[in-house]
Amino acid sequence: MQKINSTMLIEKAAQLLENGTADRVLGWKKGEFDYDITPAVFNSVDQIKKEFVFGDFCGANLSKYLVKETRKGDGKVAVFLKPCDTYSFNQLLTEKRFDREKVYAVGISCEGMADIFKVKQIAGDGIVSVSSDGENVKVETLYDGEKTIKLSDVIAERCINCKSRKCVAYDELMGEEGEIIDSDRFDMVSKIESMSEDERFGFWQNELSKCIRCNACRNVCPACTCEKCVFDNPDSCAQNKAPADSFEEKMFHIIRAFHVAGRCTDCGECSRVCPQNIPLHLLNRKFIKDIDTFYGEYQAGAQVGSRAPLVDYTEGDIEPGEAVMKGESENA
Amino acid sequence: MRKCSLQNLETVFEKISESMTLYIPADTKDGADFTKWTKGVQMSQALNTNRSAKDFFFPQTEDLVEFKTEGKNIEVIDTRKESEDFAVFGVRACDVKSFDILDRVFLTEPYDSYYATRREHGVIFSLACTRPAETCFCGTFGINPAEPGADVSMWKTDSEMFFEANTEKGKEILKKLESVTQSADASDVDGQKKKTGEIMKKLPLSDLSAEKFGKGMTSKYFDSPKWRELSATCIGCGTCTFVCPTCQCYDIKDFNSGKGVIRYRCWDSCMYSDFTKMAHGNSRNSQTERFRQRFMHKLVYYPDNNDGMFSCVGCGRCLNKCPISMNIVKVMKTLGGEDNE
Amino acid sequence: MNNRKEALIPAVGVITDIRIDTPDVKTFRVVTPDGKKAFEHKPGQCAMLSIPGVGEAMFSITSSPTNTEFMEFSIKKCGCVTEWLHQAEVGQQITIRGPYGNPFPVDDVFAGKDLLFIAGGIGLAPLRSVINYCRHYKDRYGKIDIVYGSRSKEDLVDYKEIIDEWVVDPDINVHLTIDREQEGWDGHVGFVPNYVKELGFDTGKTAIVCGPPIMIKFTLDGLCSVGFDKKQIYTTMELRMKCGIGKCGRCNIGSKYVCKDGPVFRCDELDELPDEY
Amino acid sequence: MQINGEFKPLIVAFCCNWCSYAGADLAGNNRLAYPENVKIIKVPCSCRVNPMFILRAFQRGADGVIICGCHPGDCHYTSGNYYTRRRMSLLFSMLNFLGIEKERTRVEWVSAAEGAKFAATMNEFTEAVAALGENKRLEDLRCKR
Repeated sequence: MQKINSTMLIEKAAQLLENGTADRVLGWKKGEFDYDITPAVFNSVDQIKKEFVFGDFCGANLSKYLVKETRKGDGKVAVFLKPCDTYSFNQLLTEKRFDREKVYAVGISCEGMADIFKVKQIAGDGIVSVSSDGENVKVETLYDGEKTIKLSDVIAERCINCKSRKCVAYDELMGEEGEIIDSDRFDMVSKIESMSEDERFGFWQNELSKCIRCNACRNVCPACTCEKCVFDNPDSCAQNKAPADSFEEKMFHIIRAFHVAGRCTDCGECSRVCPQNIPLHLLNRKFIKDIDTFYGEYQAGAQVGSRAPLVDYTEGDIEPGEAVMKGESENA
Repeated sequence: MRKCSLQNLETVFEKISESMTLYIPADTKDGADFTKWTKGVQMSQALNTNRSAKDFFFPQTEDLVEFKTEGKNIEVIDTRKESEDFAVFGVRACDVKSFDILDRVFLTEPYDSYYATRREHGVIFSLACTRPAETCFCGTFGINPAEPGADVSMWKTDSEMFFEANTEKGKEILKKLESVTQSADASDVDGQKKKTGEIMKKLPLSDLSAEKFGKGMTSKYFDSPKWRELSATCIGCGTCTFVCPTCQCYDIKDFNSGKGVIRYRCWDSCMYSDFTKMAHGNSRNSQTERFRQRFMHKLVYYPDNNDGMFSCVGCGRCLNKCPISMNIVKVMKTLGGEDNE
Repeated sequence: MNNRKEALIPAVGVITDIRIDTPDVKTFRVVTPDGKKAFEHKPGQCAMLSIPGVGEAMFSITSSPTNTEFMEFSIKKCGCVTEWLHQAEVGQQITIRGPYGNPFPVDDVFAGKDLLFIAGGIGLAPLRSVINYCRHYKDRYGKIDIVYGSRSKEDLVDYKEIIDEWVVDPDINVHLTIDREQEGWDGHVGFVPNYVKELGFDTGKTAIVCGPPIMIKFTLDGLCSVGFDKKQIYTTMELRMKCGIGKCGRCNIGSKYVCKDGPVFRCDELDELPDEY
Repeated sequence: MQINGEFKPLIVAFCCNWCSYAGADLAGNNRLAYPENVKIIKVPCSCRVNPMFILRAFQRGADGVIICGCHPGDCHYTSGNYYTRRRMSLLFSMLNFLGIEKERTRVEWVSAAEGAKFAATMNEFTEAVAALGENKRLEDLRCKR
């Protein structure tokens, strides 16, 4: 199968503008270096030809931008969605966060994105150029010259544990539709579950104490689209700008994860953007895992219109006391 | 100039920590960060710390004052305790410069005693860079990473660490360290300085110039249509402001603990939607306006009020950390680009 | 350095009198617990008032600096701090710090000039301090005119003082107006900017304008259209403030901080600032 | 909470207006003793309890939090307690995941007729929390000084 590359997407994006399918395109824009790619809205073919780019560092999930972008005027927005982004796309549609009519979605197959921090850890500082052929990553640095790294060694954590390579929503597909794959994404959650209570507390105390409360995890999250977040609302008694006490750190992250429980598609953006490298996705995955165990398997965003587990119930649901035990011992 | 062998660096740490708390950059699983030194903690080889050194003087949260209320009465209590001396080891030239920038904000009248006390009690050992990264652009703002400054400048070679005092405070502490250091010749580090200078020229951002920005440029850039495009995908988080060594905006908040009200201040970000929100409106309603505020402040407003000094030091943290990789370099290149002339 | 004034630590103030001015404006008299004035200030300056646990906000000091006994604040109910104050009783303690900002140039620029005060609604609050200051030193200034308008008669702040002291003062001319016809009102009816034009003031006067943003805008346009120079017009602004000392970074318009470089601005200075307020 | 040098756990009990609060009332009427450190907060329905309420209770000094509602199927609002059941299952499992003692949180269904169950539950829960000692893992140091 041919890997989707920049040229193919540029051609497609330009074509969508030229034939009037859309009047703007949400895509990725070249940065200063080969890896610092910014999501961008393209308005002209010229701009697309000059600045559009697609490659192994285009991890950003563009689906959330549709909420804002579809509110601007009548025209259609074309958007490129990787498989995991299509789940967010469906979830946003389920919650009626944007008008489907105003969007032209192009699904693109994906084999996993690279993580520049992993590249830097292996290749060292001073990266002048980095390119990949789908198998190897060629890195040139200021101090150590050229190095070749296996792409599989620098794949982002969230992509190693990818749950599905299937594009579940699109108007047009580039590459293959892909398939839902078996993943080991709950392994780390299970590992933490099997720790002792003190170890678990220690692990999270250590991770969450790094939080600087920049809100990047919340702001990037495609499930966090409230018009006014409870943490920004002075009347909510939850507004708090800084982790003034270790309690506040825990509170923020518990509530953040709880508010997206059952709606989180596990796209992994929260952990990707965290400047302090807190494994926030583990909190979300714990909820997903528990939901699967307690109420049957559920994948948010797999279908438009599915009922999220937390706004649903059955009369025979598990009791909280048992649930806590089950959530702990499921893998023991 | 003094020096010690790298093997003996630990004795220097020990000596310093006899009289004050010492923080050194140490490796964690996510990169380097300033860590309180205790025996066995090793100094990191990393170029710079994740979080900037401003935290030592302007912490993310700090209590200002406490109130006890009883009926209609209020008692105001200053809860501050006597500050302790501390030393920060291995601060890079960019972060050193950031103290100058913060000083101009906090130490001009009316003077901020919380910040000032920490400045008085802190000794800074700066460390010259030898391997700047591609994201470094301190040169743009006239910073020489081979002459880091602050109380004591340090240069690290393969086998030795060199110390040079720049201030009275620095001289005093080097005097205390005489028993664990040897005298050295200033020319011993000339080679390193020269080499660093050459590398600086080769950095990908070495051609970035701040010439087009500075004092009196408000009208030139304020209404630029480029702001909309640049900020189009900004998610409005506070990452850039919180990792920035020069961002100094803060909020003052009250926390009712049930036993009293603690008034504390915490970092705030001009990128946040509630930053300028008042009871009857918001002067910066859109993300574009908030985005513009941040960069205009660094590149124009601050220079306006501070003799042309920029409030960016080119440390590159925002380049590494921004969730969407939008940063001051892209802003400067886009706004200062030819098509804006 | 320890005897330096702590900029962010407030002092305690006691509310000794509460006057109901309009349905949503009350005037609070504040002194220190031992009955003195909290600090000296100049006309147009502000103070940070706070209620621990509720919040802190900036208010202009409405009383004149010539009042040596106490300070007054006319406060309109609009946010959480003001709402709390409105339900407070006499004897309640609050905290106060200040003075902040630049005053009106009453002692140099204004000296010897004819002054024209134009206020709308609660906008009289900051001007009242200047007006009473100028009345106190009336021999230093030329003629004083006051144009003041509000939605209705009930919404005129300090109506009693206006009628009892200003209107009867032979040295000043008071022109009152309300937005709509109302029973028991035989004065002028109409918006302030239009009234100013109708009155047709001599363009040699120095104008001091304060009110809602839309009123300020039209009044400025009106004054300029009849020949006032922007250098002759002063106004006072407000934006969200936290520290009051130009450090917390939110109240700036371009490179000027309203709390430190303002709140009083000359209109030509405002023109140089970017349009962000 | 330390009283005269002895640790007495502070328990916050969220009780629904229709069943559990009436159950607590009945316990009182029948002179059934339960610890005085159980502080009852009446809520219209157990599903009114926002996860934030629970965390805030811990922040402000609670050593244990219990939520009492109508028995499943008996909710005054038909289905409120079904939602409570799902939410609390997930929340408590998450708190446990974060290493916060699972014995500090509980959900119990108490009807208006179950005064004895209310008292027994409170006695037993208080005892279980007392055995854990003070809440340290979800405390806010600012509230303790």
